[in-house]
Amino acid sequence: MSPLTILLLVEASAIGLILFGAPPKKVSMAAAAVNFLLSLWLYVQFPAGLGGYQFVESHNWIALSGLPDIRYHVGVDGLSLPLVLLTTLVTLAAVWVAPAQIKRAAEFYSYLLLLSLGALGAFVSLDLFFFYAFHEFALIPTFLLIGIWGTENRQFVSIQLTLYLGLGSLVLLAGIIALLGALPAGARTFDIPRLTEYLRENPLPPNQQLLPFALLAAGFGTLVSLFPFHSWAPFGYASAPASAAMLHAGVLKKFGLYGLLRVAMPLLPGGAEAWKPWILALLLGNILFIGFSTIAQKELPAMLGFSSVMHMGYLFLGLACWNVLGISGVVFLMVAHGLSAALLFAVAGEVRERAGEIRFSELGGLARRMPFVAVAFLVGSFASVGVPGLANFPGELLIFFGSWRSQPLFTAVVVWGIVISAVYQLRAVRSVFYGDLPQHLIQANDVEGSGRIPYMLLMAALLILGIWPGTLLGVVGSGVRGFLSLY
Amino acid sequence: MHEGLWMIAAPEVILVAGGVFLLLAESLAKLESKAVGVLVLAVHLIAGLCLLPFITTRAVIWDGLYTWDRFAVSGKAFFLVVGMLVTYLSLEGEAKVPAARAEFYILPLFCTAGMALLCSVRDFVLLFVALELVTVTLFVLVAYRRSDPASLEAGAKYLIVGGLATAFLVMGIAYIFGATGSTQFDAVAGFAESEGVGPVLLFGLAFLLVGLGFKAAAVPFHIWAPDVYQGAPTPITAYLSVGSKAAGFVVLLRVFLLPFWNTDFQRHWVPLVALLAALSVVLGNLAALPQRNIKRLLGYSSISHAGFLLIGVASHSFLGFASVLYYLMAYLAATFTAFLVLVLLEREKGGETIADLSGLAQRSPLLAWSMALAMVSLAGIPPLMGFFGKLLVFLAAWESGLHFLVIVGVAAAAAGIYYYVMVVRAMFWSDPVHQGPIAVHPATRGLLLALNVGSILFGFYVKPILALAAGAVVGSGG
Amino acid sequence: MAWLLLLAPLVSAFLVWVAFRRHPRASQAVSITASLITFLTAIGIALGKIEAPASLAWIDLPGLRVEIGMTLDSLARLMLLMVTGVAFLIHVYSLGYMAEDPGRGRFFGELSLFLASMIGIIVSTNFIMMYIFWELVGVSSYLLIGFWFEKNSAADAARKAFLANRVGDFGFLLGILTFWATCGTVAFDPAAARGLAGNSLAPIAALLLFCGCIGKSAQIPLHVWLPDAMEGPTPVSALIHAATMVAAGVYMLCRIFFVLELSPEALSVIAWTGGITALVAALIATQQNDIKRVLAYSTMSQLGYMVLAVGCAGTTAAMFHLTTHGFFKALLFMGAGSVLHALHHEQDIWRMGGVGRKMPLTFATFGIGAAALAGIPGLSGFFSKEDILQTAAQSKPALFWIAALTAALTAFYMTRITLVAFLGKPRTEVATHAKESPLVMGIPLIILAGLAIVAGYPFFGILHYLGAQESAEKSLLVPAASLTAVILGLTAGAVGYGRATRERIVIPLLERKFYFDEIYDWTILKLQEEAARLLAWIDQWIIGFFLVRGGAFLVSLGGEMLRLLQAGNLREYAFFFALGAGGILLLLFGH
Amino acid sequence: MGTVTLGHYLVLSGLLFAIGLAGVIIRRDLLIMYMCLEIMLNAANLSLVAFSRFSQQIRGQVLVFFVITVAAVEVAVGLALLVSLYRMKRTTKAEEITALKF
Repeated sequence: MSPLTILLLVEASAIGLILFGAPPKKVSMAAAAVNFLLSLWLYVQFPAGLGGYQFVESHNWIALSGLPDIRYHVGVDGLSLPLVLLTTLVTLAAVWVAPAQIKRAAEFYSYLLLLSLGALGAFVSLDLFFFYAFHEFALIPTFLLIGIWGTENRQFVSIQLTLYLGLGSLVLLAGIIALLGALPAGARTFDIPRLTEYLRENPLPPNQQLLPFALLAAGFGTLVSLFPFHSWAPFGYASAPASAAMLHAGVLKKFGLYGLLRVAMPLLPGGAEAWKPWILALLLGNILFIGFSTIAQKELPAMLGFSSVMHMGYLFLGLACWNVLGISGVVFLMVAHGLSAALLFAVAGEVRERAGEIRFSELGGLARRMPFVAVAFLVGSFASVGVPGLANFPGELLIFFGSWRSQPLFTAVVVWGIVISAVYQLRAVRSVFYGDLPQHLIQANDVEGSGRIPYMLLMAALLILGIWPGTLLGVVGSGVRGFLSLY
Repeated sequence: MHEGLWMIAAPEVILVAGGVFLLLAESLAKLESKAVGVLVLAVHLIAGLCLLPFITTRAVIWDGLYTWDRFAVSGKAFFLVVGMLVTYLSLEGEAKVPAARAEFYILPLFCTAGMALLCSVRDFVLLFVALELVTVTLFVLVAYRRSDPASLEAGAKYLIVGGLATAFLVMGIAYIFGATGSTQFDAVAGFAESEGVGPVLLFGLAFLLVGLGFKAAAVPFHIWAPDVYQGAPTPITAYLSVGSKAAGFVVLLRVFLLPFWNTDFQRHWVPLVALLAALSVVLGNLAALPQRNIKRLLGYSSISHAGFLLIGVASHSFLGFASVLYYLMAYLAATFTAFLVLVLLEREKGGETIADLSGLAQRSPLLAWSMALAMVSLAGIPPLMGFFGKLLVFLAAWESGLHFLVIVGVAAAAAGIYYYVMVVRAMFWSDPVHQGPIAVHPATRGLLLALNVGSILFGFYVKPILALAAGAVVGSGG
Repeated sequence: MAWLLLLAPLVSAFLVWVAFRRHPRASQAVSITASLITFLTAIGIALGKIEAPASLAWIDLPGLRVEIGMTLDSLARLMLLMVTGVAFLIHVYSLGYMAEDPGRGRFFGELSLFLASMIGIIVSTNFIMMYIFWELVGVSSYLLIGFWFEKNSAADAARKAFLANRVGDFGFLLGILTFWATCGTVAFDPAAARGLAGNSLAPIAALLLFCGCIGKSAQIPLHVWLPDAMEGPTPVSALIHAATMVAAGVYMLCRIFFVLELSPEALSVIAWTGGITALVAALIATQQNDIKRVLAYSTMSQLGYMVLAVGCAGTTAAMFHLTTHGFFKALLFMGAGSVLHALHHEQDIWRMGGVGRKMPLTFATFGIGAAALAGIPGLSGFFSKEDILQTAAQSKPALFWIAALTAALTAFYMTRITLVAFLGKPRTEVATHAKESPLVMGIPLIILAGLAIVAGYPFFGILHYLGAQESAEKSLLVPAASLTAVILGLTAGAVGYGRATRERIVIPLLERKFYFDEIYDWTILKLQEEAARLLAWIDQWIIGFFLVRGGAFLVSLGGEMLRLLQAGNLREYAFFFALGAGGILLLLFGH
Repeated sequence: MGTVTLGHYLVLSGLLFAIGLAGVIIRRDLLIMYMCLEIMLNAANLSLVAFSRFSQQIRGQVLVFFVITVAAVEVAVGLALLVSLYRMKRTTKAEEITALKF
């Protein structure tokens, strides 16, 4: 029984307990805390030196002649462990931030835990079937979370989000099937390590890699809101309840990138190379097109939604350049963006709840009434803008260095993104927290007492990773080197 | 094989005997209809028990008409389960069938017998007889509520189109007989092997496919489905959507596995079935989008699932046929859950439209969650059985080179998610239209839980169901 | 031991942020002790008692190794002394200046953060470490300018400062990337720079790196944020926008001079940028009425001088002027601060007048500072400016004459504000009741005044410390020209504003700051707003509505059409059935 | 004129089948539709008998009996349905029963 399975069981049993009447917030907080501590313990135990998968547990799930075998195969390496850590931390923060007496609390917390369970399952499983199935856990809970507890025009937004992600995951399913279909009968397996092993010895002929990679890239791209497939994300996050937005934008979105990193690019290098110009062009759309549209946003949550879509551009750049620097940057930035996006969405939730207002034109001077929330927003904003001393900077730096050698001019344009993000992020700080306090916001009060701890957790994580990236880069670096040495 | 093996055919015999006995008993002793229902359940159980000892035997009896192998056994077990579930639905829906005389319970016995017979068919004559037994009983059951114009209209439509299909079927069989000189499956296979596929044989195959297409409700023979699903009493709609469709596919598998298996035939029917599959998937999912009446929506959904099943059949491979069987089991669990919830709602004077479902989550979480899980499984979202079924079917199709079909299937499935999500939305988002919790009999509660847990568990831990399906296909060589 | 330089202020900033924000007394104490520790360590390092510590690997991946270490060569030691010294004086001064401000705890925390990042820049051993602290300085200046965040103007000024710096940092990062790509390392390693020598990328890399300096040291075109930065409290202006932060740009140029000298074209561009900035700033300064804005433009002008010096390959001259300028400009700002403190934040010089009699100490020290800045012989300003003029004369004569003209203008506007503010009759009610600031603000003024006088002379040893050899052929033309320029400026100032009661000559071009702000607002900001609105519109309507919902509409339209197929009429069903059968026949017999 | 070959029978049964099919499509009255269905089934019977006669295989004719019984059953159910429909709606026209649509 690998500790990873324990992680999954803890969350699953928490959901069970909630459905049988246990107090929802307490149970989910307990489960999230246990999981976070367990993942920290895992991190400490993780032997950074050698690459390969640790804490492996594998049972034979289906082994029938004629059908690719499916195994319950869990394990983490330098790439997925940081994401597990991110998931457990953001889950703890998201559950903590959620109000205890929310309507239909049991359902709310069980859906939240389902989201987190889906992400966790996806990051630990090394079998394509479970990898895909776990992620899909989150589709309906997100729909219900946004639909029932969401805010303005939640009806339309949640349906659009669910259908869009449904389409994305089905395209992804087609991609997986195309990938497996392209292999000779004997080698067909859902097991990622064995697939990687096999495809390293005898890679598919390039023309056979085009269609599977295109489908996988489109599927993962939609789940990660790559440029043209992003319409679901910004307003989906804007009208989602704070905790759901934290989990979805912070954690679940990384599934697509992790998928590209673990499945699409290593198994189909020829396809990746062939489609690279397209991916580069699209990620430019993310950085510039979405970057500028973010500047024009008039509401705080929508702006944060757009901003999280814009940041995906960096991650795709890191993936496209496919070298140790780029990939380590991607893994690091995934964690960092997860933390900063979670923090910002939590603050947006607080502002919406305590000030009762989200439009920039109506807000202002909240720093006087809500100093702690202002500091949290400032830290989150500086992190997402990529200021050194906070986690995003090392990630972005590595990606820029990783991709500079192969396409300097292109990277230069992408680096301009740091100015765009500074423009819209500081505009938000200025119009929400600085300036004079309008009359109708006088009664807004600050987050008090234990409510501050989730924010402090996220801020501490951002600071620690920012000041000393070595804490994570040690694990990530060796993991990536081991990972890339396979190709 | 001496005739002494008669006992093997016990399930069909028991069902028919039970049916006749109950008919007599009911007309003489005026039994109360609920009691008859329970008795019918008992008959099904007895038939099931008789099945157990003969699971591993393999035999071909009645001068090659009737075969008994693992495929037949699992088929019969499947249809017995379907029979019991329909009877249970009728028991639950008691109030809605005013003139609920006992026939409403007894007729499905004959229908199940016909379906069980179909599983062991090895000859076109037996095929025709068994198929007609099923179809005709369903004619009566669909039009059972004489006081309700919709039921009558549905019955009339089902009868006319059914009649047409039967005519085509018989003409097909005639031409196949004419071309090969025999109605035995293995004789036809031998003929095709030696003489190849002539135009007459092809003509016969075409007409045969028309007849079977009607049964499976695949496009372009789906015309009857939406209206009949909407009009028929809910238990019968369930029976149609699962029982009759499964019967159609069992026959299709039997027919394609033995007589039409050689490559010469396949060159003809594979592209044809692939086209039917694509059309059904697209039409089923698209036409369901604007639907508001749930039974009509499930009608279109059944057409789309016929399409997905046809994708499995079109991939003409071991994995393809195994995936069809697995998909049918997933479809069984999901559809019956949905219809059980519908029946319970109808009893609480609730209508059949999606609006009537609104706020169900607050009125009765169990029902809401069961219906939601059924919808999600039909939509093919993991971790439910529906998803794994689709995964298998797509994988089989891709391996046998039908790449375009998989893409069309995926696109249609994506479009299809909308109407399933609409049902979930109505139940979980809006506030209840009809007030008050819904009384659910403990046994029904148990059944719902079993179906839900089964749908999730076997969606993840697929080994037992899949082994059953694969074994069946392997076992059907006879 | 040397790590204390960085750790002390960082720890103090963290402590203030986490614990002491609500107790000003404690945070002041922590922050001042941290500043004192850095000053003492700097002295220890200068005296050679403390060695540079081993460097730590911040990022160590194949292809990129970033270290956090310390270079403590003479350049760094001089800068450390100046920065920590001035910073300590300003901390003391702030005790008095911020005495009655409720948020002063937060203020001192942010001062410590700034001090840490400034020291970080000085001691950094490689480009990335410098870039890290470069941005952190930008962040702390954002926090400090926006200290009174209730004031809309302060909030906007803070944002403007950060964005301008950010644009500069963008260029700086590109420069680092180019350098790294060609030389393979990010460390300040002249040997590695060989890779860049003949390369055509050299001027590009140099100019990109120079962008960082343009942003930070407020050179044209990224200078618009400095005057607005005066919104911050005066100690902030004194520390950041006079002595230290803005000087970081020049220090960076000197530190990476081994890259700049590889391309003469880049050097001339740098020199000309410096020259033009100096001239333009001096011209604008002559027409400003707000005492802090005049000093801000004067800082910009002096920075122009230093950049000019670096452009003419006179790094020692630049550093010399940087140090002396640090002293007397901090003095001038603190003097102005104590005047504002006394006049309840009245900043317009025409509403002051006759303050000198009421505040003799401030007047005296401010006078010394003004004289040093104007370049009156005998004071530190004269020597360092002389040095720059020498280097300019030797390499680029045209720039020498611009520099000389700017020297005259400097003298002119300094006499203008000194006369108008301190002499003559008090023009407003508040000016009449001005009284001398408390001693805690006075002492730093006196110390700095002393330094302003003494710093220029050789015995103080700045030049010696920088290791500059006496260059033999000093053309006599330079001292003559600079002396006449100073005299001209002084007399013009005295004549113009001896007994003036209101501004007589108003040149709108200068008064409106060459309309830079308007041009920027109209071009960059407008362009950006329009582009943003257009793209957001496209995203919402073309992609969001048209493509996505359009697609969904087509699908539902298809559904609608197929639905209508089912017309309910039995005979049509039979017809469709027959059609289907026919279709199958056709297909089977078709191919 | 030559003897009557299998082909002639098949042509006749094909014609009958087509007439039956056309009848179901064109005629409005349900009763007539039932009759047309009967015609189609009998066409199939004809071809069955013809095939079994010419190929000397008795099995074909066995199937004819089943087809006849099924046809009878079908009509019986159809008429019962028609009666209850008539009692309900006073009509047997196919146009009247179009409540279930779209």
